[in-house]
Amino acid sequence: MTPARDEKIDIFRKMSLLKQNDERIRAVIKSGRLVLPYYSPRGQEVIPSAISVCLTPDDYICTIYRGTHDSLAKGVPVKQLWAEIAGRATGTCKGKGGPMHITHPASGVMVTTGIVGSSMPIANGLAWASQLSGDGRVTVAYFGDGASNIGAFHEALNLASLWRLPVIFVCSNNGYAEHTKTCVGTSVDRISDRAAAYAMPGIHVDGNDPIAMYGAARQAIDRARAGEGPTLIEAVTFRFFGHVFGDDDAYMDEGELEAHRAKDPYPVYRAALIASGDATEAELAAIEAAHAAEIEEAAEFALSSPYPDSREIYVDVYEEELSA
Amino acid sequence: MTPARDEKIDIFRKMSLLKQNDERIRAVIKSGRLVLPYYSPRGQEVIPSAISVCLTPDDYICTIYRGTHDSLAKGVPVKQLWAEIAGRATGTCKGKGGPMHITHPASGVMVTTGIVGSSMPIANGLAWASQLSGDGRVTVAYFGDGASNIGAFHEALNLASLWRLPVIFVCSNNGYAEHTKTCVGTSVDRISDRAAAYAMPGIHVDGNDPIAMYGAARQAIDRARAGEGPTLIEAVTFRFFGHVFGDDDAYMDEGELEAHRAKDPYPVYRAALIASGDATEAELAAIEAAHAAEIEEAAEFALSSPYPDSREIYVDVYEEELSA
Amino acid sequence: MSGKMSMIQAVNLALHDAMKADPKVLVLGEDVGDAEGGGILGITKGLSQTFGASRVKSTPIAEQAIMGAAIGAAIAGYRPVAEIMLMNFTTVAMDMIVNHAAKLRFMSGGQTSVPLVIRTMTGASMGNGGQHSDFLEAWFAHTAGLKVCIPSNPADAYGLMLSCIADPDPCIFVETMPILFSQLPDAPERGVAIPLGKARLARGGSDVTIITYGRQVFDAMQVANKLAAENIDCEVLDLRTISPLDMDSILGSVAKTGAAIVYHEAVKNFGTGAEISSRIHEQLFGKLRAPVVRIGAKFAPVPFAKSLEDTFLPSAADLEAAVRSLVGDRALAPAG
Amino acid sequence: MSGKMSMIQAVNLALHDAMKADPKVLVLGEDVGDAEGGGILGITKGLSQTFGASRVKSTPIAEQAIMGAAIGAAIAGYRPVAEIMLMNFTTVAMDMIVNHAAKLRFMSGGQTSVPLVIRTMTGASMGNGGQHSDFLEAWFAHTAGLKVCIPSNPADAYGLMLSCIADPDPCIFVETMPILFSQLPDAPERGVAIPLGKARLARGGSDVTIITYGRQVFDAMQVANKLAAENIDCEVLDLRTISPLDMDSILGSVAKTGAAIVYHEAVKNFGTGAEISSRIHEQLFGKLRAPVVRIGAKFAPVPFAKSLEDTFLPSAADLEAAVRSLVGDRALAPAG
Ligand SMILES: Cc1ncc(C[n+]2csc(CCOP(=O)(O)OP(=O)(O)O)c2C)c(N)n1
Ligand SMILES: Cc1ncc(C[n+]2csc(CCOP(=O)(O)OP(=O)(O)O)c2C)c(N)n1
Ligand SMILES: [Mg+2]
Ligand SMILES: [Mg+2]
Repeated sequence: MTPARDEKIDIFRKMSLLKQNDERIRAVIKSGRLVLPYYSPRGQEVIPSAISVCLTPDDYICTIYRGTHDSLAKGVPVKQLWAEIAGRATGTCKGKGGPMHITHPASGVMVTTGIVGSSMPIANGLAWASQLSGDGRVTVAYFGDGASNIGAFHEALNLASLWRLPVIFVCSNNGYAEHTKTCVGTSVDRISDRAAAYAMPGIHVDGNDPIAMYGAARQAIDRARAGEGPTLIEAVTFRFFGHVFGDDDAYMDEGELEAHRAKDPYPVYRAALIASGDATEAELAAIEAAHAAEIEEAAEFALSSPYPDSREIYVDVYEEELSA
Repeated sequence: MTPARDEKIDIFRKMSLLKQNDERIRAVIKSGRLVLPYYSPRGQEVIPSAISVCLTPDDYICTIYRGTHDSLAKGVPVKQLWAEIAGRATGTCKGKGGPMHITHPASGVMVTTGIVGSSMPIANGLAWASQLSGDGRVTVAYFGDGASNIGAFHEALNLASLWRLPVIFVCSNNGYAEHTKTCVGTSVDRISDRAAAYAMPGIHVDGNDPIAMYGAARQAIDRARAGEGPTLIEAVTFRFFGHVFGDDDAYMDEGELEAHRAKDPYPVYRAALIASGDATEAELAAIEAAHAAEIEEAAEFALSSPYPDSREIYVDVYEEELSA
Repeated sequence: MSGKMSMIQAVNLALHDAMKADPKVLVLGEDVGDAEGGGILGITKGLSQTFGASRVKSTPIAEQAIMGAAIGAAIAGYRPVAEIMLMNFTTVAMDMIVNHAAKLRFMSGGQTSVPLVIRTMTGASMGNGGQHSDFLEAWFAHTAGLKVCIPSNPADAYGLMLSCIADPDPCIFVETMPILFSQLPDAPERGVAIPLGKARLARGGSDVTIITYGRQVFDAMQVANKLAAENIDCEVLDLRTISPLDMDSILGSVAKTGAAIVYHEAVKNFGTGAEISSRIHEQLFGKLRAPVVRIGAKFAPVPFAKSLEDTFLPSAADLEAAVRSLVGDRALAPAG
Repeated sequence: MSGKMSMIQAVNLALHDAMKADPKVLVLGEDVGDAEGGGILGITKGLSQTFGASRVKSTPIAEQAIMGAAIGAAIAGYRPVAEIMLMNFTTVAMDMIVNHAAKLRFMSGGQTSVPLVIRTMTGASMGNGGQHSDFLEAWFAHTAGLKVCIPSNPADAYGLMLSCIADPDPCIFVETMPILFSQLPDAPERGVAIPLGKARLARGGSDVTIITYGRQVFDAMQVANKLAAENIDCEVLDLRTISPLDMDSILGSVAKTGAAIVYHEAVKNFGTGAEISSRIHEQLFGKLRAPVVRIGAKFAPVPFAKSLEDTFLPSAADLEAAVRSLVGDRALAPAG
């Protein structure tokens, strides 16, 4: 299945937002105006962009510390996202969660976890709820290549298959888990082949190709929505700025990073849209310009927002505030 | 690879010991002379018997609560085993471990665990030690079908494959995990197919057929000893006395238990050895009689042994006794 | 409340009543469905038949998957009761319980909540040995975001389970194995919830306060009744909830008696008795006749051999000796 | 001992010296090999290059597999040092740590032993939020069979690591993130082990005993030095080992000063301070001027926002206030 022209533009629209947002975050950190642990997903724009155009606002996602793209693509308001990573009271989570724990149920962003592997078992529960209520939602669990080696992956995929849950497991294989090459931690060549261990379809796709990624997402989402159960998608990609902001790249092969950056999917897709006649330079530039302004505004909003009141430490521990 | 005549008899010898030992344990529990949680492996004699004839006394095993057969087949002295399950000071573990935690390094029985899935990660460590020291040992990890669904299985098989560890993962698929049918908890038809998720050979074998089981064991053990890495063996079998002593069988299909008991591998193999001329009735009867006496003696030894001194509660917590 | 019932029946009844009252209540865990016997001890018996196999699901042996499914469903508005068969098996699901269930409300700034219940069993003296008998409530009580209760009788088990299910936050409900089977007073009154965080005055008394919970309440009552014949008057507080602690009841009682013993089955070192003892000393300094006595299991894994298991466990005899020693002090203490 | 060093360098040096001295010492964990940068903070840097990739193994993200490999190798006679990158990630390996590493010696009747070290890091104030900052030492201290240490300076880090590696039982070695990077006194003396279970008298004093460990030692010294100018004389005990506790040092000090504060970063409720406080009250009843004060983090998950993180954490200001209040009591207290 290939995207319609509108969907192609929507994918680009999301990619533009994600890419510029990431660039701005890194710039603000570099400038010293914000201090936060930041796991840049730059380079991985295609995956959540293509997936999100196939999702409704009601659909759920569970994602991980590297999930800023996933959250934004799903619809988290840029302002609130910025305020959260800045630790402000106006953030999605009142500043309590921070960049690794973006939550925004209004956009379907239900859990963002910092524990490798943990997005998957919880995604099952959300999907189980949809199955029970018949609300027609699907749930996407995002995770990395390294996460496919931890026990929670196995338990979650097995359960999802047994219960035919409307869940899609999206493994963004970016070649590394922290500083460890995929092949050092992962015994199988294709992570998507692991789907067979759960009698589940496994799709191997170029996660930097928006059209292919869209096809894979559609197929898995349609299947889930039709009640036919889960799918494992391995989307091959690369992260352009290491594991965490400030990392060196000594553990990478000489020239590896540069080679990947040279194939940056963003300009490639942008050029393709123009070449195919799906969009004009002016249209895309307008989208980009709007995002630049929106992100600028979000950053200023965040940086000028108040910090949470210290009393907040006692709030939301339980629904009711307990005396210490 | 098929067993030589001697090996065939050795397999029978072990099966005889295991079967009669189990029968005696159950009888003693029934009589009220001993109280213990007992997970009878009756019906599963072939698997550890065929495997153990392929192992040296130095080789390691890690097994589970249902591992009495595995321990005895590996060489744990019957007396000490009995004393342990009777909670006596003369037991393998001075009565501290009990039936779920038989340990006897002198026979290579390194860990017996009561936690589903946990035999596998620890077996890796033993195998890693052998790989490092070059001692030529292999390690067998025993576990059940239900255990193939827990995270530790996944993590352990992945690591073993990556590190090419001399370890054999033996899944005794007896159709049930407690009262849950394999298909309710396991999404894949053949557990051995999960080996592919780790780029590891997977062998599916009739665990009640001594010759086939021997062949599978040989192949996996030879491979491990040659430094070629791990193998997953799924050995199909059945447990004749439910999950734990005293269980009812309401969760089984009507007639299922009877059908399996009717195919009891013990008399089948016994008859086959005689029919093939590998042994005479008298030879086998003599083996059985010797075991009967040995087990009788072990039971008496255990029942007449002293209980551990209450001071033992402070001993073996650490090497050095710490003041509370 | 009157009549007897087993704790198994009481929990079963609570699950039944809660599922009937609220279609959002779900049950999941190993063997919980009726096709699998309705739980290894029958605690979930009849539920899948009555409420359907989609609300009562037998799971693989995969505690992370069980807890994950429960957490996700809870976030989406359901009220799952997840069984982790034995408390020692929470060790394979600690990430889900502690890093997720306990924290998601806070980390989301209150946008999501995780109203789930973890049912689990444990307890020594059944000969189950080192990996099947531990009381680990201190771990969970140390974790902000969780509530922990350990009932000692059918009425409390029933009423606390209703409260746990109704609670907007994750609750751990611990069933003590050795007291699950026999018919015990009192049978619950249908529909009567017991509030979390409120201790039960099991016995009023004036000389010494025994603070305890779960199976140890029986020891405490036995010792109290025995010593009553000698005019030693013990007050017995059954905490019911370990976190949050009912400090009002604890301090009120100890202020009155001037002496306290915390008596629990978990290992004494770094156990819940330490928190309770510290708080009493902090609040009632100078008003105690003697230091608070903590009685718990020996600092060792749970041994298999009966003789050692008995040594391991705190006993009524230990408790009795402690009471006697505290009452001996009474005579010597300054008035007031 | 003299000169400065970072804790990162000190631990690295200890691992190096231990691996050199004993070919049975192994290192495993995520990213620990030099191809992977020698650990995310470089604590294992150079080890795989020096001792070979078979003794220093980078692992998949699979903490159960990591701990299992360490346990098995330890049983077979090796001395593995396994890294669980952050203390919160011990939650995915609790079964291996608690049900196995801690118990196998006992459950085997002493036939097997598990001489391994778990290296892990943690600590708030780095802005890492709810799932990357917890101090969970109370859980491990509650587990018989484990030893737990938390060093506060390079010499101790070095010497305690040597002792952990040499110890015949499983040890958990906790590195406190905010103090890992800077050059601190004192640099270790090569080859000098620091015994487990022995506290360090960081500062002698006569008025109040501050019992602490890890990063909080710095707060304690700062407060003690500040108050010294006002003639308030604090004794500071750096526990170094949380389990087993050095009760001789603790009781000796508090018997002398008559007042104690336990100050740690972990959440106060059911934290290690409770055990220490209870023991002091039990042993020194009637000899204290005031109840033992416990200072720990608020009962909440670790928040992200800096303002909240500061509120969450126990602070030097809290400690100073507590000392002042205890010293105020001094004047009023009966002599002796
Ligand atoms: C259980 C657990 N172990 C270790 C970590 C530390 N850690 C954080 S991210 C990461 C690498 C994950 O790699 P991958 O799954 O490929 O995702 P990526 O970061 O490449 O997107 C590790 C090891 C963790 N967060 N949780
Ligand atoms: C982590 C964990 N969860 C649950 C249990 C309880 N339990 C003990 S045996 C068992 C069934 C195991 O089934 P299987 O692996 O097929 O082995 P079998 O008993 O059939 O030999 C279960 C669920 C446990 N011991 N450990
Ligand atoms: Mg990756
Ligand atoms: Mg089975």
